[in-house]
Amino acid sequence: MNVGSFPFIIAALLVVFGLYALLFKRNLIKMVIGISLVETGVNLFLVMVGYRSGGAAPIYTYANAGERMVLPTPQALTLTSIVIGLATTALLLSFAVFVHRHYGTLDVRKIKELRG
Amino acid sequence: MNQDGMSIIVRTVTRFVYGLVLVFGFYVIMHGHLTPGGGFQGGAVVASAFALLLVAFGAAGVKGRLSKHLLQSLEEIGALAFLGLAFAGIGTAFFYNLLANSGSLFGASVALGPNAGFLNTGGLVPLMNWAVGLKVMTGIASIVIVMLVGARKEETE
Amino acid sequence: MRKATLLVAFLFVTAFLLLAATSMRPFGTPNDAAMDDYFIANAQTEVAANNVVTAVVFDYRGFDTLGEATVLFAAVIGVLALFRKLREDER
Amino acid sequence: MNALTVHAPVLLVAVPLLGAFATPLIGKLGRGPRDLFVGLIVAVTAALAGLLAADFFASSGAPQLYVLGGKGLSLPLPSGMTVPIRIMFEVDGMSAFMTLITALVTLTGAYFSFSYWRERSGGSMYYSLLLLLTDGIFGMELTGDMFNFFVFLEITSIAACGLIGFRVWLKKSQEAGFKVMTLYTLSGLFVLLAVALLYGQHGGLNIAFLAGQIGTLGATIVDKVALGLLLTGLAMKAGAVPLHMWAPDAYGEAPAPMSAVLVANSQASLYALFRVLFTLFGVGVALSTNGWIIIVFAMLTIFVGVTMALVQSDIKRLIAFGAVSQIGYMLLGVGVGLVRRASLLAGGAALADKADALDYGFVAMQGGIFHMLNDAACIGLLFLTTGAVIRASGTRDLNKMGGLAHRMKWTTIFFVIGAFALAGVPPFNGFASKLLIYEASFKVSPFLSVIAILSSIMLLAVFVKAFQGAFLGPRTGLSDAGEAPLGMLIPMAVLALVVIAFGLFPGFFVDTIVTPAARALWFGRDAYIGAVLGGG
Repeated sequence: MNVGSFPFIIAALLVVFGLYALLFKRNLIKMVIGISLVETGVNLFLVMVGYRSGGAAPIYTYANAGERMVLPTPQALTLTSIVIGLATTALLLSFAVFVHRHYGTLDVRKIKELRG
Repeated sequence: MNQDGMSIIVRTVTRFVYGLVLVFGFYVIMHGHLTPGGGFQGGAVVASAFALLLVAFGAAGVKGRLSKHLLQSLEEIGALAFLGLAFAGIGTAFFYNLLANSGSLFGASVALGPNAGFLNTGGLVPLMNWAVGLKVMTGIASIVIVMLVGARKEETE
Repeated sequence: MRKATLLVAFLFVTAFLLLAATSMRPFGTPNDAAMDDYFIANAQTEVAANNVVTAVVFDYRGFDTLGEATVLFAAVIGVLALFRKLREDER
Repeated sequence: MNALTVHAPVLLVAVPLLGAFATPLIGKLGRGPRDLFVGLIVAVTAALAGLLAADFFASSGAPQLYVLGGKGLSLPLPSGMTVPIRIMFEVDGMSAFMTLITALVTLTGAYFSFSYWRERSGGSMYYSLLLLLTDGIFGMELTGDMFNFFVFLEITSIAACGLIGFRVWLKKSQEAGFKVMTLYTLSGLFVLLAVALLYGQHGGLNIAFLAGQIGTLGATIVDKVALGLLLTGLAMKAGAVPLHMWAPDAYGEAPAPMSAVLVANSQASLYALFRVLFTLFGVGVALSTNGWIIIVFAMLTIFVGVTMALVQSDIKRLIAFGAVSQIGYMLLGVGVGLVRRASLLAGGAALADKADALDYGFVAMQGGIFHMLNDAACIGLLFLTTGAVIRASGTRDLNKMGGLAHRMKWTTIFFVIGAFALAGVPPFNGFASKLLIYEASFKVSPFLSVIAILSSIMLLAVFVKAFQGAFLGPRTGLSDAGEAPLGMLIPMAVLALVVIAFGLFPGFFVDTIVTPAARALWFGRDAYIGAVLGGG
């Protein structure tokens, strides 16, 4: 089935929604969610780049003989970038906990000792 | 929600599911070179079992069972093991897979094309899966424990 | 003022990304798969692993995986460092 | 070539990694063994960097390959293939030069920390993060693979933010940690998206392979979007205005020795930016547009950095803005080089090896690249002295300090050396590199060099003000502490010696290490691609 570049547009939109949350939301946790959305969009894009129409997962255990397989590299890259995303989110949330401890709020408008 | 975890229903289910999740996680790590999965995925599954335990029984409930220091040491050992396996092939090149097709441990060759899959293949790959699995399960578990305990302290203060 | 600047930047990036997405090749038809076909053809003989993705992750691109493990290690150390026990004079 | 020099590129990454993984375990034995271990690891790493650079600069200058996990270290392609399949390290003049900078800054930063962090908690984690940050910077500088580069970029991001927020009892450090982590992650994701686009377009991840593809096929729209994303992401990570909002917070709130290492991290991103502009997209796109974009970034960075430094009363933040402005000078030098190179290429002139070596574009490149080394030395020196000053006086506010010159003679001398060097006063190293940049940028437009010179003079005024506030005047009650301990003075002295040596013998250093680095960018694209794909 030919779907043109429609799937890529979906991934790009996911990135755009994440960026929107990151830029225009005032709550630190919502900003972290925005970053996660951007990450998900990029990962989705990576996986899509590696798809070959009609391909199966590139694993030979009990595979059908002569089967077409999708590209393995983007899957490996996505695996790496998911783990990196996990690490980033963990650190960001820890910082949010400490910002809340010091400032008593998660509102970015009230957290601005570092201006200028 | 009280400080020591969740209701009796959740605890009972957790006791039942906990072992199954652990077994599944170790299966995913062990068969990483044959079926979908591997060290990272399996490690994350095992860590989710720890997280389940933490949520159900609370930080106080698992204090004796999961030691933060032990987890941390195990994580460092896993990371060092992975680095050591990468160093193993430095006679040829860093990360050279010197056990593949060697005939010894994990050194069996595989038949070309689709096959049933044998554990004794893959050279260094299964060993690396175990090292990474150990690293990931302990790493994520210690992040979860530390953040849960730290955030709890905040609520009570 | 700040919000307007952000909005302009946001719209600019959005247009940019959609431009890239629409001018990509059609979905499901890789341009040049020589590298990946090599992995699919040779993972079983070179790495002796049935799972090609694992062969890529731990052998062909093993160094990325070491880096990824390092990222996770750094995050664990970072989180532990933030929640560490402080000395009396540091509170 | 013995085994050590062959394996030096990968050992440069693997040894700090070993140190980082083992430090928390060894830290359980106590502070003494841990400091000894970390000191040993850092020293070995610096020695390896020196060995790699010495070996490289003594040789013919052809890029050196290290194929990770391959059967032959310099066999990048499997038989019958035109795509490299394994990750590889590719060392050329610029990479070797950058490893020297990183080694210098890490060595002094780590040894300074042994005194600086003695009385604080969490030392094992501090040194572990420091080694991870070093490791990531080395990886960024040596790798020849786009995705591998992204992984190392993320290692530096996370380790750097762990260090910025390390002093959890400081309110501002947590705010800075969150802000910096957000922007670092965003820049990392831009780079990752660019990598995905390039992979989707060309089916490869190796820098040399992608450069060859873009060179022969011409850049498509997708490639240009990828270039835009890479420019934005890397400029953000390097701290170029208008994407600099994290930089003063990061440099200002990190522990003092770590601020110096963070500057080296920004420079590694600059290196990647240059690699993208000269090697990856060296042909096939509008080169002079790229050059002018870089020059606009540069002028904004210089101007905003210096004007913001003028109004600061916090000594660390003042120097942080000074550090931001210096990034602009490096960008200016290389941007001018890029514009000139584009016009030479557009005129059909081949970049002949010898004849163009004295072209003003090449001189600008030499200036920009030499300034990276000089900036690392004198900004590092300034951050270390600031660390000692803040430790002694117990405040960061210039209005509350005073009279430190009476008690801290050596620290005062080192501060003066660092400040004069950064502002480009003649006998010191900053002047040597800035002079090259002024001369060359004058030929593009007098306006550029006038702004650059005026900003340098303003920077001098800023430092005079800071010096007067902190060191001169009557002794205040705050400054009852004595001279900094010897463990801090020796790293400062080493950096001060480097500053003076580069200032006194600039010609020697430009000839031996800067020129090969500049040549690697200016002429080296074909050699870089040829080393991987054959031919050349």
